[in-house]
Amino acid sequence: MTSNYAPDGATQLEIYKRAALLKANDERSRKVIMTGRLVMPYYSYRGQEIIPSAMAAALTDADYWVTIYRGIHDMLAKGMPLNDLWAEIAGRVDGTCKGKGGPMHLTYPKKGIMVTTGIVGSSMPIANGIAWGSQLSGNDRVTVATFGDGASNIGAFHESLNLAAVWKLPVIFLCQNNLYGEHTIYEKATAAKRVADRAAAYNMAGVRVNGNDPVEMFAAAREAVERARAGEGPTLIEAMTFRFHGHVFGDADAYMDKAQKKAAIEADPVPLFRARLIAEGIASEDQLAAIEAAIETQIDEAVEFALASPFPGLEELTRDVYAEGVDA
Amino acid sequence: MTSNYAPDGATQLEIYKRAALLKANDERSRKVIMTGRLVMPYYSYRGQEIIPSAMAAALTDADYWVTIYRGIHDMLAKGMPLNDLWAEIAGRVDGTCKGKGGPMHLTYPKKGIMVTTGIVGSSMPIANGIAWGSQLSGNDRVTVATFGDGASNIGAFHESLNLAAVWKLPVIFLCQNNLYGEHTIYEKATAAKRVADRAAAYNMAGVRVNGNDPVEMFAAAREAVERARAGEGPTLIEAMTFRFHGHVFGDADAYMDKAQKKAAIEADPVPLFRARLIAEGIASEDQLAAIEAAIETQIDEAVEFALASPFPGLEELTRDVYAEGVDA
Amino acid sequence: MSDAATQAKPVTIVQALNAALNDAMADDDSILVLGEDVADPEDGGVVGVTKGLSTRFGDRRVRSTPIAEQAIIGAAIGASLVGYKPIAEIMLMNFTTVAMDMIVNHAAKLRFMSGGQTNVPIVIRTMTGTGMGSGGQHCDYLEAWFAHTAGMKVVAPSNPADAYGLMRAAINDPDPVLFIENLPDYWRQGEAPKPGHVVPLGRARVAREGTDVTIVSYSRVLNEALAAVEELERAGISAEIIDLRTISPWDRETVCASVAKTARCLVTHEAVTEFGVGAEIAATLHTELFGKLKAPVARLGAPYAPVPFSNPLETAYAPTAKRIAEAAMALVK
Amino acid sequence: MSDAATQAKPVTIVQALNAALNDAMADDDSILVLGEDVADPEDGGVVGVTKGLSTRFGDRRVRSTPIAEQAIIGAAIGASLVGYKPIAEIMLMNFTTVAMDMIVNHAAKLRFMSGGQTNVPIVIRTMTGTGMGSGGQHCDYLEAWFAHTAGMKVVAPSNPADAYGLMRAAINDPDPVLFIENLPDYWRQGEAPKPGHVVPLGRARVAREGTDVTIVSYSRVLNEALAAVEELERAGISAEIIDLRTISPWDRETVCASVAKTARCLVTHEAVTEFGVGAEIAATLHTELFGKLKAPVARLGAPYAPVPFSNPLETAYAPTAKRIAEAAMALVK
Ligand SMILES: Cc1ncc(C[n+]2csc(CCOP(=O)(O)OP(=O)(O)O)c2C)c(N)n1
Ligand SMILES: Cc1ncc(C[n+]2csc(CCOP(=O)(O)OP(=O)(O)O)c2C)c(N)n1
Ligand SMILES: [Mg+2]
Ligand SMILES: [Mg+2]
Repeated sequence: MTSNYAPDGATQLEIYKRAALLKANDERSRKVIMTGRLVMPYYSYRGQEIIPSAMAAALTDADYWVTIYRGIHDMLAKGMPLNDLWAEIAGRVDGTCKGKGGPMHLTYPKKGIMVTTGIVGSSMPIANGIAWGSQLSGNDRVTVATFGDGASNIGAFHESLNLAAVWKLPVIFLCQNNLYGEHTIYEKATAAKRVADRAAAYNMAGVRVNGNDPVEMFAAAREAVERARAGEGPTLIEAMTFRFHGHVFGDADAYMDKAQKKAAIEADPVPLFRARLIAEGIASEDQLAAIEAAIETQIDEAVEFALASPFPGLEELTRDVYAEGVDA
Repeated sequence: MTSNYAPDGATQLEIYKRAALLKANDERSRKVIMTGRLVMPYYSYRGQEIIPSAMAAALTDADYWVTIYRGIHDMLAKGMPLNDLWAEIAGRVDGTCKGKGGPMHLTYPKKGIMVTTGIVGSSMPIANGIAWGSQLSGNDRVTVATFGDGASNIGAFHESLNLAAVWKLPVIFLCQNNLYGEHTIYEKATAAKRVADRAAAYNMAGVRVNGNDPVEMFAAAREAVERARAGEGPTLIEAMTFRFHGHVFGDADAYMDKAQKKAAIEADPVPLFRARLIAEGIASEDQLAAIEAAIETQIDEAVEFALASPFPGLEELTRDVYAEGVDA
Repeated sequence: MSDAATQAKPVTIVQALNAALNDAMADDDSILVLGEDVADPEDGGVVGVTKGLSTRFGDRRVRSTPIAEQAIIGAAIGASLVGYKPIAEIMLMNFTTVAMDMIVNHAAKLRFMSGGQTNVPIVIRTMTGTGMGSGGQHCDYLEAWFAHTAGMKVVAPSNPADAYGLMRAAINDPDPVLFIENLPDYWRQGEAPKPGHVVPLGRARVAREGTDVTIVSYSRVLNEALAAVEELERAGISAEIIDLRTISPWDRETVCASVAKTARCLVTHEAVTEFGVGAEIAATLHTELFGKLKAPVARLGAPYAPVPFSNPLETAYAPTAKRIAEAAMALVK
Repeated sequence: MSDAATQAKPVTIVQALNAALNDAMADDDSILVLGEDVADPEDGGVVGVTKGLSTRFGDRRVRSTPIAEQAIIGAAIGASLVGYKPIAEIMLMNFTTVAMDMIVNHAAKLRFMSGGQTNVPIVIRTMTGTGMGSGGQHCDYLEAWFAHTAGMKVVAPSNPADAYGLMRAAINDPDPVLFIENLPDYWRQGEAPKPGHVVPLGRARVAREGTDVTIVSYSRVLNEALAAVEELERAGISAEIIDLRTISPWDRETVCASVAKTARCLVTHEAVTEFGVGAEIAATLHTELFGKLKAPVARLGAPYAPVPFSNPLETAYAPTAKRIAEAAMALVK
């Protein structure tokens, strides 16, 4: 990666703040579900925190993001407020979607979080359209579409990357390669050695990076964002990472290689990053401890806020199907 | 291309016989439609004859082929009898499909012509399944899927090539690149410089050849067939060619580059091939003239046979929806 | 072509649609057109509905696309989320099958799933219909699928004026609209619409008043129903013809009022009868008018079969004026 | 697990399906299984329906696939054209939207378009259903789309014995069958099917005899209907419950005979009511039994809306025993 895109200390601290929030939020989510306080299909992103934290640090609030069922890390990194998030996954009326969307369909346009989809591959065609809008308006907003390694084998991936390249759209295809698609290991599903290699099929810039390395990940993000803003078209970033837990909460992950998993967890990117920030004097232990404590408090408040929020009324069952008050 | 796959004289003559048949059949089809003796949507393949003629010469009757709406050249090359073909496109009961399929759905399993689809991209997923069957049975049958350059941008292409590569299927993806997808020129729709370049995204052997050159085309076909029979997996062949007429009969082709079209027609591959066969002493003028005369007679007979054949009875309207006599 | 809309002489449905697109795009810069071959370098569409638009409004607003329907609908959805009103063309209705995820799981649901934060004001234009000898994969009427999909609106005009007015309404609508155009009827002539003419969605039209039997239809078959009127007259039967125009949400009031008057109803469409639109209308009428009908609601659609190629079979596949007249007579006698 | 089929003690639908697949694959080497995560290295399916199959029958006959539904159905179709009988899994019914072209334009039509030269003996297994809090894109019942598609058969069992018997029949069938499994009901216990037990397609089952009202349903909601019987009894209403089992082609005879007896009918399913399966059944009953019904056929489905996430909304979305009882009472009084 071109190192002139490396993040300075302040930026690294920004990235860490996000990563710490994401990690704490995932741990809390699993605890809350484990203790039965909330019931929902939960797709843990534990282990993948650095990717959206670094990506978001290269964006502004005005930029757009389209994510997937395993996307709460993306949304928090992009700025979705904890209260709105927790109230939504609790199915409450104060949630971003009044409780109607849930964890797989969280939406928060105020921060550019336009769509969360539960369909593999479907973040990409829609991201293209948002980017087309930016291209038409002449604003310099960038659109990020996240998806997984398994999604790189579905038709929508191909159609989307081809169209984005032909139309030179300001879009970034961010593949979070955690080596598994549900229970299937990468090699068994994907003919390409690297997802990034597929960019060549579209004459598109493509790069594989260590998504768990904030410096490398930020540099790739920054370069892609500059390319998009400069009108030079899309980028495919394959960010290598690992999913610490099963596909969905409750999945015993018998299919995962134990040694591989153990090694990945030992190399947990968030504490490693934390240690390095201190070692390099970018932040002090106390500083980071204070940040983390503040995060815990915010999450406490968000969980309480969510559980105190009322459920939507039954009238919501048939509301928002069509616009209200529109003829027919 | 590895020249040790070059066709000998006898093989070249075989290829020419097919090409001459295809060319004559297209010319006759357009004449019959022009004069109103038959009414159908007709997708002329004039200019693309060498591709299936050479491909079929590298196959046996037992091999399979899945083709598309612009596929009558493929079928004739693979051995569909003229009478069955003409009766079908005339909608008569003696047609391959009793007149129920028509030009876009001609089917002739006796010669391995398993499916003709009118949906762009859809020949490929089905071809994989046929090839999977060969792999399971341990027979050495190869399956060819033909499609166009435009089809290389649709999702089914991507899903199919990936699956074929991961499963090492004995299938050949034969892209007939005639530079246009309906009215759209290649560059405007396709981000890849060459369709063949896309094979790399699947770790698949991929080659672009001059599809109008029988020697080059045959060599590529032969190599791909050997690879498939040897259990070494799929091949993507991009055969460059040109569509002499509009997308469908009646299309004024105002969108086509006149000079480009003129040049292509001047380089008509069939007469060029014919001249070379004579120049190289592979065949004599008389020999070829006799072959061509015989072809005209066969087509005369087929057209008459077709027009003399009765239309299917109305009971066929609801027949073949489900198997007959099956409970429910 | 846009001035076709103001001509006194009759126009075709192609001309009316082209005028609607021209007039709408001239009124509102946020309207976009995308699809295969829609721009002028690609001939302005395979039938010419979008001819002239890219020349007039520029190739940024009117874009030909690769053959990639998921990408087409996805691009329309995305642009609609950020202030544009895209009109996406899926050339033939059978090709919606490769874009159903984008249409059904996304376009139709984003408003609801986002709790009303976002909406998808797109129009999906698509053509279909038997009569051109194109066989099993190019002529299906699949409107029942989309009518069964909460969040989608489904429209199918039968004449140039409605084509214009419904297109203007569909473009104005804040939710996704599937706009069905009949291929063989594209060149049907009819009264020229006034510029700006809008036909509200969800409102049927009494195409012809009558007293003995109500015939409900839409798209091309509506014209077959109108063509059956004379033969019915000769048989002494006065038929009221209702053009549904919007299939979902459909105009229950107008249809029920008519059948309340005639006490007999035939619903006819080109789609397969089983599980088709006619079933919903029949079930509703029998409920709304229980005990008041003189005969069960009759349904005349295509037989339970794919579309055949052979001309005599294709001709026998979709309802014709003759078969509609027969079915109506059977209801009355 | 296959011996579950012979156990005297009750089995779950998951066990019954697993037994059906085991027994069928043991009987016939041409049967294949493919889909995402279906093989044992991938846990034998996300719910375990295919557990043990790849270990017992080999990873050539039981293959996990990439996430590529068009490729999955295409592979099944192709293999079926050359003598195999593939059982393809589309994990959730909403994901059929990315494979509709393969299912509708190809699997359903190849027999007809080839004039009977080829046929597509495949089974497409898919699960769906509300009750797990998965929101708008994972729970839809889309059976009406496929029932409207000529050439497809559509099956939806409600108990372990039928799940086994219908699966065996679907595998034996020479044409494509969509096999719908309900997710929350997977673990429902029921009588263990006898090995080799076959439930013919197209035959409904009178799940409970009654005299005052007929309730027609299928899949999970059928069990809600059975649960409503008691409350109806208390209200002095004797309900006859019909499990449709096969949605297309459906058993008109059995349903009509029952309603001819009770003169009242409620059709209930989890799909949206509008343009749903209930419409076809209601329209047919009103025609077959015109003038003989004591009340219009009632339809109870989901409201016209996507599936909501919030638990109280999701609970209010699909028909429950309570709402079924209320609807049936409203019919009778
Ligand atoms: C079209 C479609 N097919 C199947 C599924 C079921 N499914 C949900 S997540 C998933 C795995 C996706 O793997 P990957 O793309 O690597 O993303 P990850 O979950 O690892 O982040 C599958 C198969 C789906 N949601 N959509
Ligand atoms: C899914 C789908 N979209 C659109 C069409 C309409 N269509 C038929 S042929 C064609 C062009 C295909 O171009 P190409 O793949 O290059 O094949 P060619 O016709 O040039 O042989 C299009 C767009 C279709 N049949 N199927
Ligand atoms: Mg993954
Ligand atoms: Mg082409």
